[in-house]
Amino acid sequence: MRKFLLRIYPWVIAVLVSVGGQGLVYSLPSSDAQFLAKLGELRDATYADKEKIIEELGASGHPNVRAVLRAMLEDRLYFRNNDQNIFLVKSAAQGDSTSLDLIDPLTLKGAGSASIDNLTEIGINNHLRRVCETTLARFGLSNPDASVRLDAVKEIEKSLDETNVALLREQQAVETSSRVRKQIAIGLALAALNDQSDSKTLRAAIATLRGNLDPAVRIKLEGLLEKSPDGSYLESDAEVRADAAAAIKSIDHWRTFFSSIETLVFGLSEGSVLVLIAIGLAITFGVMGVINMAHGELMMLGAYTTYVVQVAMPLHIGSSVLVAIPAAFIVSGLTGILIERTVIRVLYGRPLETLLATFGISLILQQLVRSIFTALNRSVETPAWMSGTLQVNDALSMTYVRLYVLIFSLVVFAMLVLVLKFTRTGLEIRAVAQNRAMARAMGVRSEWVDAMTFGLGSGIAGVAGVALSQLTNVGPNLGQAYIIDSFLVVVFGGVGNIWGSLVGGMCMGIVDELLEPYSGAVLAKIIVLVALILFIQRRPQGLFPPTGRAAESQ
Amino acid sequence: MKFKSMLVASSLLVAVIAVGGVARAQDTIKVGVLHSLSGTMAISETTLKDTILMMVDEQNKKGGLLGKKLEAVVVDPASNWPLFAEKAHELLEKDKVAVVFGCWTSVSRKSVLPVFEKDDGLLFYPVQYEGEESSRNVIYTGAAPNQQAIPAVDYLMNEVGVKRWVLEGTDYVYPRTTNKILEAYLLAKGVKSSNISINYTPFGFSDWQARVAFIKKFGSEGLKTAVVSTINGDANVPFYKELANEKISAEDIPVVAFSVGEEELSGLDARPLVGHLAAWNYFESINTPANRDFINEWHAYIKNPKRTTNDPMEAHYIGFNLWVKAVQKAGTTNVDKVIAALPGLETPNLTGGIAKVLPNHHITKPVYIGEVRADGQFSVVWKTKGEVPGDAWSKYLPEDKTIVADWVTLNCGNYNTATKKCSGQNYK
Amino acid sequence: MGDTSHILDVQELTVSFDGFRALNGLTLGIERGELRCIIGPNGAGKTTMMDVITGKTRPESGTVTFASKVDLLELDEPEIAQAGIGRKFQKPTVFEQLTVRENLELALAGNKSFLITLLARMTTAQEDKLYDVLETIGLMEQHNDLGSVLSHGQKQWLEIGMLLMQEPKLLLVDEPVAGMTPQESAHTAELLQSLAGEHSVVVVEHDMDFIRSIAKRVTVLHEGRVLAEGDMDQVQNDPRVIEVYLGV
Amino acid sequence: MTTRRRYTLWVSARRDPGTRWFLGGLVLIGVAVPVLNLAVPASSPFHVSSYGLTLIGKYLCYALLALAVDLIWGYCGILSLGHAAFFALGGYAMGMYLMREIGPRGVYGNPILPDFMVFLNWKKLPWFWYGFNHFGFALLMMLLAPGLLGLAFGWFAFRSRVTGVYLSIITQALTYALMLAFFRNDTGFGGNNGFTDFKDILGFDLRSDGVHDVLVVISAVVLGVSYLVCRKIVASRAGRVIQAIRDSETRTRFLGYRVESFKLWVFVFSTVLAGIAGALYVPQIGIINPSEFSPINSIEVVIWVAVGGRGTLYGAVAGAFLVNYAKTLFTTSFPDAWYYALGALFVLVTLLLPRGIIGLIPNRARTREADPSSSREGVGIKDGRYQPHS
Repeated sequence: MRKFLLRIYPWVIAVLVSVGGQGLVYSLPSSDAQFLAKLGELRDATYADKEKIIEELGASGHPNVRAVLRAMLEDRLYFRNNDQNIFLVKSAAQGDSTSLDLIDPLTLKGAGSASIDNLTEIGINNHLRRVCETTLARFGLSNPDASVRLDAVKEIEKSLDETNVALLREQQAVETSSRVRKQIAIGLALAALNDQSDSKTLRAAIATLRGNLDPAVRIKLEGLLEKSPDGSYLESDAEVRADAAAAIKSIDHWRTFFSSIETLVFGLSEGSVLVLIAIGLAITFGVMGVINMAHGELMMLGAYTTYVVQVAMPLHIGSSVLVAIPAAFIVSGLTGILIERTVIRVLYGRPLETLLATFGISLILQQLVRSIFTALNRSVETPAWMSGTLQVNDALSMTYVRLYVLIFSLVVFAMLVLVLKFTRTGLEIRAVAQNRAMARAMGVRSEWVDAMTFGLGSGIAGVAGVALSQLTNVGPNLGQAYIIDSFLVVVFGGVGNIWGSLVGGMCMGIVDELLEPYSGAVLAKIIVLVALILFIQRRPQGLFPPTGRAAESQ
Repeated sequence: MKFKSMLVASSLLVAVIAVGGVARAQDTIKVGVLHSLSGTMAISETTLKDTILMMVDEQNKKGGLLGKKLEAVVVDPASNWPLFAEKAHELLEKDKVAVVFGCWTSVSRKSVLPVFEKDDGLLFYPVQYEGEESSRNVIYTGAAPNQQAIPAVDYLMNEVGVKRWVLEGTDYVYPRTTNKILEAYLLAKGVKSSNISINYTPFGFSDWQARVAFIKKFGSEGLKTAVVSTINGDANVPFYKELANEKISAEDIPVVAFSVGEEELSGLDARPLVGHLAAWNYFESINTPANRDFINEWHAYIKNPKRTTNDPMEAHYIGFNLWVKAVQKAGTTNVDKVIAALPGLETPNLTGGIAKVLPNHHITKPVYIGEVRADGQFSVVWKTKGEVPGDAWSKYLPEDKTIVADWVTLNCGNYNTATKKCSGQNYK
Repeated sequence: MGDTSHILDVQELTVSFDGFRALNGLTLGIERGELRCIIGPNGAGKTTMMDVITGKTRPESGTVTFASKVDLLELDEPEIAQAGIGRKFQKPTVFEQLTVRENLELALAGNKSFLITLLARMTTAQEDKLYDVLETIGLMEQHNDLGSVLSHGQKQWLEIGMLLMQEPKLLLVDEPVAGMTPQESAHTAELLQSLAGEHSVVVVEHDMDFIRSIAKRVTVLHEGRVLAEGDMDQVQNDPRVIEVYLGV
Repeated sequence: MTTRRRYTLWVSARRDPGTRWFLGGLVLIGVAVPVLNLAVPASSPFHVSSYGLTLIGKYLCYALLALAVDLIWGYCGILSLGHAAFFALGGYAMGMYLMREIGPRGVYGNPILPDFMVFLNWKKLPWFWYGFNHFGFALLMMLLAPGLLGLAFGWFAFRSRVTGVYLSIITQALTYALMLAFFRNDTGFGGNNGFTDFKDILGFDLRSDGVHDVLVVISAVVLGVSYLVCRKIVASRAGRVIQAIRDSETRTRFLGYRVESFKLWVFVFSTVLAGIAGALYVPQIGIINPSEFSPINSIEVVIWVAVGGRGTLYGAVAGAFLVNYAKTLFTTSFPDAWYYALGALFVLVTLLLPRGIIGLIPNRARTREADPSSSREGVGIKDGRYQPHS
């Protein structure tokens, strides 16, 4: 049945195109009743049945097929238990939702809501998802928006069977956008390499594909250079082989280039996380000399704050992260001030005791979140605007989250520098750091400044926690996982110098990423640590040794 | 100051002594619970402690065992492996527990093993592990590699048509062993070694950009690719977040994981991961009366209707019921008699099958492959026909082929069929 | 090398910090057995000079020769101390967690390697010397007190006592009477004078009365070089010195 | 002669009853524990079970480690946040001997290769495993492995005058790097699982209580001897130099002492002590694995010392016993919340007992002991802010 459908599909499309012109599937009249009936079949269908139903729906040409298939892909297709009617829902069920807003599949308008107990989801698996997506992509080919068509072409090119090649050819004839045409040309060229094409077609295809960095292209081109077991080339035409070899060479050239850029970008990204976790410490440890073992736990508080904010505003996941940043700053900052006022204040002049006391505090904070939130990790969602990938080309991409964290850490750093340099508090912080007695004599309330400084460092730790919540576990061990790295960055950069932490963190990130492909992640980390130990021997006070004058900024 | 500090010190001392001197109630059957409640493993193990407490409660409501009440003795080995050994000693010698339910990581089990063998205790170990072990004093209720990894690979190869494999794991014994078995298995099935990529990362690894970018490239070179993940614990969340952000969809490159279950998914946003796979012997979503009852009971006990259940919990459920049956059969909690009674015992599992204790102290388990759903649950897409018996020693490794475990006839956990000798951990 | 009658020869010494020239071609000779006073306004380079001589700071250029044969610039601090140069710091630095006695014992001349000190016992001669010094610096009653409980003046005395124990050929004494009562100052002056002859002594001091009370020969430093040298009267009447001091 | 008389008086004042109490306690443990374990029937409330035996053995090893840390931190001002690394290295050296001792009794019956190597397809023993079948060689390595690492690390660090926080943090980096290295299965030390399943030591069955009794006695003796040696070092002139270095490194240099060589000697001695502690620990606990290298472990050791009282050798020992006993109790008595108790203990001791638990004991003879509350820190921070070492 499926084979049959596939075989008639291009034929149907071809007829439609010639008859209906650009109207394509829209023009086919289809009764709503038939459509609903087909949808109804989904209720009890097995996965194999569902595949047939999806293809029949695709062929039916009902205008709402697309919406239904999209809903199915996104787990938004349900039937109501009491009357067995099929509905779309507005947004997929989440952990704590008890009722869902319904959408009528015919009118695509709101149809009230139903409790989640009265609804049954129409399940889908990976294979069906692929079927849905291909079907949707075929619809996409007729979309007036060129970028949608481009995506559709890319989707179709993932499976270059006869049907799809035919589809692409059809589209090539009517396509107006040059971008889309180019993409189609690539697809067709790839397809040409598959077939037993003649030399001329092959060479033309190779010319089209030259410089394309899609890994699939390179594999296909390599196929042309393969030898059969008896030593002769599978491709007999030497010119074709020469073309293919040249194309591969050029591809390799570019790929090497882009992969080194990629390594650099990854390194900066890893480094930015290190910088973010270290600059708070650069304040409390570097400027105040407090060995704050609870620094990691202050980051953990920031991450949990993100979680709480997100739970408090479930309808605004996108903006909750932005709300979480000041919230985390305040929560961790106040906690820091509390720690400073109750414990650290007593210990000035006995700095090593701060290690002991803050280690105790870190245990208490860990157990506190364990008592409140259980030992399980909490789920922090990544807002839609932060997910996805910035695809520069086929060889170079970066996820938006990483990009935002990189920018975020630079912004936090810049703001910190500005605060220290241009505000009264910053001035006082620097004054107390350089000469406590003198600053006091000048009328600086050093106790207040200590509290503010510790609060500032802790607040930044909280802000770092917001960023970490987007990258890693939000659980009671979050702080422990990062505390050593953050101390290393501060010491590598030079205690008391936040610029040192910036450069130090970035360097460590880049070196780690450079090594990783050769040595593996474990050995890379070990090498970085050993290099750091040796570096400290060469420069016993870090990259930027504290000089008498500038203790924290330049 | 001096007075104040004296006061503090003496009150600390009094507190310490008072706590140490608290006597426990007498004439009950004591059940030891040896799971980390703090440290890195608390995330996983706390739930298992609660499961056993619930089972003990339940059993007491049914009137206890042999006419006595059960009493759970909970200790916290704090994710610290030597502390596991110490606490095992304490449970067996000081508290004289009849049985211990505990451990998660292999190293914690290895650490307590000599203690259980010396003091003749009984441990039920509920987590999937690398095999290569069979002790007289341990009942392994979690999956051996042939009860999880091999069926999962079979599914991907036969049902999904995967031709290229990325074996991604944390650098420790379980992934190493599993990957070694899988590699031997894949090569035997004709997969070219250039189509297998094996990589290890450290514990708690969080910077996955480069690895995920590699997987994306490896998977887009024309052959259907899948990732077999033996990534452990904390490293999973950043890995899946990176996968989600890179938009690696399950249709393109499915990831099948052996250490990610409902509980791990509850700690992250599952929607971008829809369709990725996990292989387990139990899923919460499997709809059987026994499972429904278990879930309801769990929700009532933990007072949170959203808490998930997972595979190791089922393993404890099975283990606890097996122990109860063995005690009833033996008529005593005497460890030797209970151990003798265990092989051959059967108890229903939660998904409609039967768990049977094998002579090698492993049990029979069904294997399910589930796809991640948006709500953090799994929908089962494939299952084995009937239950798979657990192998203590892998059939696919040359050095294991001659070793068998049999506590009924051979009375040995690693009997070498070639040399006809019993050696290893149970050597006397 | 250098003048054989000189215990210390400083030639063309230059030291800069971040572009600031602390010493600028300083040349200075100290004769054997001499008691030399060095004065100069703040920032003249007095302490820097001592730092270079004792190996704490490395100069950019110049030479420092000790006892006409030892190139001090090739030695590090302990070697310089072992070679026979003792130093008393501006701010009294005694070991506060050690007793007076222990402070003095540590300063004792002799082999100072780890294994030797691990097994070292006080000989009777050393014991006697220690008590002599205790007597001299007037801390006999406090000999078993921790350094931290001493008064400022007592710390100064203890540090001088440590110098005595060290038996150096050359003593560098940085502001010995700061914070002392006039009587104590007078006592210190006596002591330093008695040391000269057997030892060479270089004293840096701000207290002009004190300088006057001990000085035979005075060197005035200014902006990292020698401005004037001579006996106290000559120096005090030198117009360049007056200008520098009064800032005219 | 008055001076002579004073000197004798002074010497007697230095004798502290703390040492006598401490050594008396050790002798009591060394005699009473084995007797109560072997001679008293298990039914008696005075019986020491093998659980208690292991526990005491463990505490003794930890106490030795604390002693090692106190020697360099309390007396020399070197804050090592990586001393557990040396402990673990000693432990691994012992572990390697115990692994070889298993011989053909392993699962795979290979007389040379330990099981984990057979399993990971090692064809022959790596070179660094040679010789560990001889106890003498292993014993040497238990001292040399930590000692040489300490020597190399200290030689570089002290010669370059790495001090204070910089030193503390790179010791953390050192133990962290070692932990990662030992976690790797390819390194050849059994990866995450480490070594376990030991059979016997010098032919004596490690599962028998008698062997554990002997190990406890040996641990107590080693601890006592180490204590006396530390005491001797501290009381010698070299010991005073070391304390002088803690007070002011620069000043000590100007007295003609080669500070880095003093530091190095003491540091290496301390690492060897830590290694011995590790070597004694492993056969009693029955497992050694890379988590012993965990940086948190090293920090905990420092905390034992601080809780007990820094700069008093028996204080470190008392701290090790107290904190670990508290941990043993708390993990059983309030398994769900003991972090609160332990955390509060650390905070309260720091705030209210700046000289540690030992500081509570009124003792005039103690007046000249180091007082951390007023001493200048090796870390180079004072008045609550960082001061670069001059």
